[in-house]
Amino acid sequence: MMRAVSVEEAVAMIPAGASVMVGGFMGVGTPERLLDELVRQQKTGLSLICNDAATPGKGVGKLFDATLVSRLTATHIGLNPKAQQQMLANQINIDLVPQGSFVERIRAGGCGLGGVLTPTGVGTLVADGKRLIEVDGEPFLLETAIRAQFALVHAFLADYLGNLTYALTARNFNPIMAMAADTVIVTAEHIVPVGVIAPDHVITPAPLVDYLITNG
Amino acid sequence: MMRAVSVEEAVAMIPAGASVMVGGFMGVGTPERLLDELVRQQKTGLSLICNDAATPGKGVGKLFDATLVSRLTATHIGLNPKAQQQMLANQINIDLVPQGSFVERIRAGGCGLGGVLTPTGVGTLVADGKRLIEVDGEPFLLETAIRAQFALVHAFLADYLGNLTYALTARNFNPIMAMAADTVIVTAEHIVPVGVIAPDHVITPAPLVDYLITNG
Amino acid sequence: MDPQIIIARRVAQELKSGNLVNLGIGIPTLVANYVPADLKVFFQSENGLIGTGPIPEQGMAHPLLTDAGGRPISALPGAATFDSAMSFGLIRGGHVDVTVLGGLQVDAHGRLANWMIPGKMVPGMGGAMDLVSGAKRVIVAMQHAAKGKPKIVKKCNLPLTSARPVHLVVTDMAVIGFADGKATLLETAPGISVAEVMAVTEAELVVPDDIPEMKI
Amino acid sequence: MDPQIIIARRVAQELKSGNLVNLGIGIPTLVANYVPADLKVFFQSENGLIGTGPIPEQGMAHPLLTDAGGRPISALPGAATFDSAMSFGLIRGGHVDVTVLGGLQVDAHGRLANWMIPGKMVPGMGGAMDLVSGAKRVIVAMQHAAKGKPKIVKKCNLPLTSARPVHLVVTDMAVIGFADGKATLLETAPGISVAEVMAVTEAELVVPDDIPEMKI
Repeated sequence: MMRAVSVEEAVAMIPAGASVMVGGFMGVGTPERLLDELVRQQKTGLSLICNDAATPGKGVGKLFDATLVSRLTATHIGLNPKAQQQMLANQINIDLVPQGSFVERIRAGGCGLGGVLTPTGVGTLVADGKRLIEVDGEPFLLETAIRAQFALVHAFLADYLGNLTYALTARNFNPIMAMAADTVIVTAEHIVPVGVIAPDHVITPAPLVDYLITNG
Repeated sequence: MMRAVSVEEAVAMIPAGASVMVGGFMGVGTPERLLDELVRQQKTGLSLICNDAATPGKGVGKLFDATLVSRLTATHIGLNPKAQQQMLANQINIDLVPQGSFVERIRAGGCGLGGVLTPTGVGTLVADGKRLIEVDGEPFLLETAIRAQFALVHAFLADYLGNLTYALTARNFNPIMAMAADTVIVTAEHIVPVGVIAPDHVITPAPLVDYLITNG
Repeated sequence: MDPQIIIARRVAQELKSGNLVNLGIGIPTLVANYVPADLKVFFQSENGLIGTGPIPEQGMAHPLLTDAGGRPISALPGAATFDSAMSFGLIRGGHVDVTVLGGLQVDAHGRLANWMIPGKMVPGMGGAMDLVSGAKRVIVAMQHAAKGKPKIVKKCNLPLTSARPVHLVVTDMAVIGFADGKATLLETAPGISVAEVMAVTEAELVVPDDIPEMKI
Repeated sequence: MDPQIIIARRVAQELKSGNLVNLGIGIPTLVANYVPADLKVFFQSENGLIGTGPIPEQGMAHPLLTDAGGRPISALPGAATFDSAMSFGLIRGGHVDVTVLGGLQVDAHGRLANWMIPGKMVPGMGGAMDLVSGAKRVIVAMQHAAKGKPKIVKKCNLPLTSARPVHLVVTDMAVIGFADGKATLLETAPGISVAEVMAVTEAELVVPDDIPEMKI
């Protein structure tokens, strides 16, 4: 059952060194309040799973500004020089994954699949250390499931039960990550009464949400 | 680019013996007009991919009434005695698949994946002839992708471009099948102007749709 | 008391507030009738709905809102609809807290057979294999014996639904758990003795000293 | 004419009505500016949108509607938004008709390297590997040479983006295809001779008798 909590309480539950998935694409659709609070509470040594490193001062970029990340699974970090510096200085252990494989691995983790077979990456550096599996003579890479202890999700509307909808390109990885973590913590642009979101417009059903951050 | 066509024209494109995915769950969310026309045009020897056999006189049940099906991939046929009789009389070659694997195989076919690893069916009859693949010591079955020549899809709203939304439990397999066939043919409860469906409410984006059946 | 009602009442006690619950067809469906009004339980219908409500009043049903058997249902405020890939992502991914399923046989280790009687009943497994493989907790609700013939057996001679054992079997005579991989008698139905249970149980039963009576 | 505009104009001619098109960052982005107004092309932004429109007027941008670089965009009537799993399902599943990407190197067989310069530029592959592996048609839009150094090479010394060859390379000097697995000169830019192209092309080029000039 979803609980409504303050941002301080929610982040206090995340231990240093935790694995944390964060929704968003270049900082769009990212739960900024949770990131600000992670910085305030100085949660160090995080294993971050996020599409990108955003930019300094924005989205998960704040975690790199505060050097809280020790492992990163992402698809690109090209627009955050701080993340690049920390990677080149070996302060961050980084695993770069093609974006389609990244989201399928998280989806697999959330949907109880062991992994998926993808053509992406066959014959490239990405195939190193991965199993190659043929189906009908075609080669595929086995990309295995990813899960995290926490998923930090940003929604557009959340109702009192925890049903979520997302807006425009801020949806991105949020609903997929909301299925793939032991504990799902959500911020929303608007909190609305039950029934305001039509059943056909709910993207993340309420039972997936553990904590909703209250306003103010 | 989507084309608007009559139901007669659309079904005339489907040859006898074609592989055809049909949306719907116990006949709910099924493109009835396309099924009626398949019967009228007597398209025999179909390879049908559908969750179930519905009931006689309803949904894909009509195809069994008219003995048009020679192969069936489904998850259960328990409520259609005619389909059961045709199976027991070896008139239909049937492949029963767990429902979660059924939809993932179709999704894989539509999303360019070779297959998925699922725990479902390990240690059961369903595992016969399938590859068992371990990930971190856990056994999974490799369920490979399925595609079809045609997907027959039923939507709630379709706009003039081909964007689709679905209603309530009539969504089921429709949006997944709309990605997994060479040719996608759609019936809709309502055809509406472009812009009536909000971008966040589109479930099947227009470029996936090949033909929309016109009213009347 | 009707044997089916004994079972349904007892199973209902296993549900906790906030649980996402999937009920199979038959006796399991009755469980919903005995959930206390103050317990907030989410019921999933695997054809694509969380928040199933009671059968609608005469004239209020909608043909696109049905249960997995194709019968009209209603949706409670805060309901959510989704496609079949999401529905089975929830099931296989461990997001369903409790599933209640009917059974043909359960073996001494808790393995269930409930989808096929070779040569006689081959309806298909539908969603059962995914539910047993993926739900956090699997409860079998069935008559203890069929015409005097034990259904809790040493070894299933019917094809298994999953290699994964179920957690609890609730019958009209007893509650049986499988905590250490062994069938263990936990409770007896009102007026039923341990000896009576043993007489119609083929599997070896661990019988602790103190066997409470079901409180229903 | 500016070399980038030559490239963008020529690539735009490859798009057909109804195409779903994904444009990479850099020169590819310019292609949208040269699509004839009467051509109905769907542009996808891989962060979750089909139907991207022009940069919004001052004061009309919404922070939750951006392109894959995080910059504000608009959405055309009939646009659709979706999550990242769907976005890459569209890409890997062959639903994107044309992708246009920048390149660092292309080899004699059409294999592209565009995501990494070891020890120097390691931003990550983002969506590039999925696009090259999955789009129906892959077009590379790049300068023919970098400071006089050929980019169309015998063998890439940079890590490959995909083992799958691209279909067409459009540069400021030439159009090169790979129909039979061999780099073939198809067109030259206005005022550029075949000899001039050959001089800055390292890969062996098949040169047919008649090489038309680009019509731009």
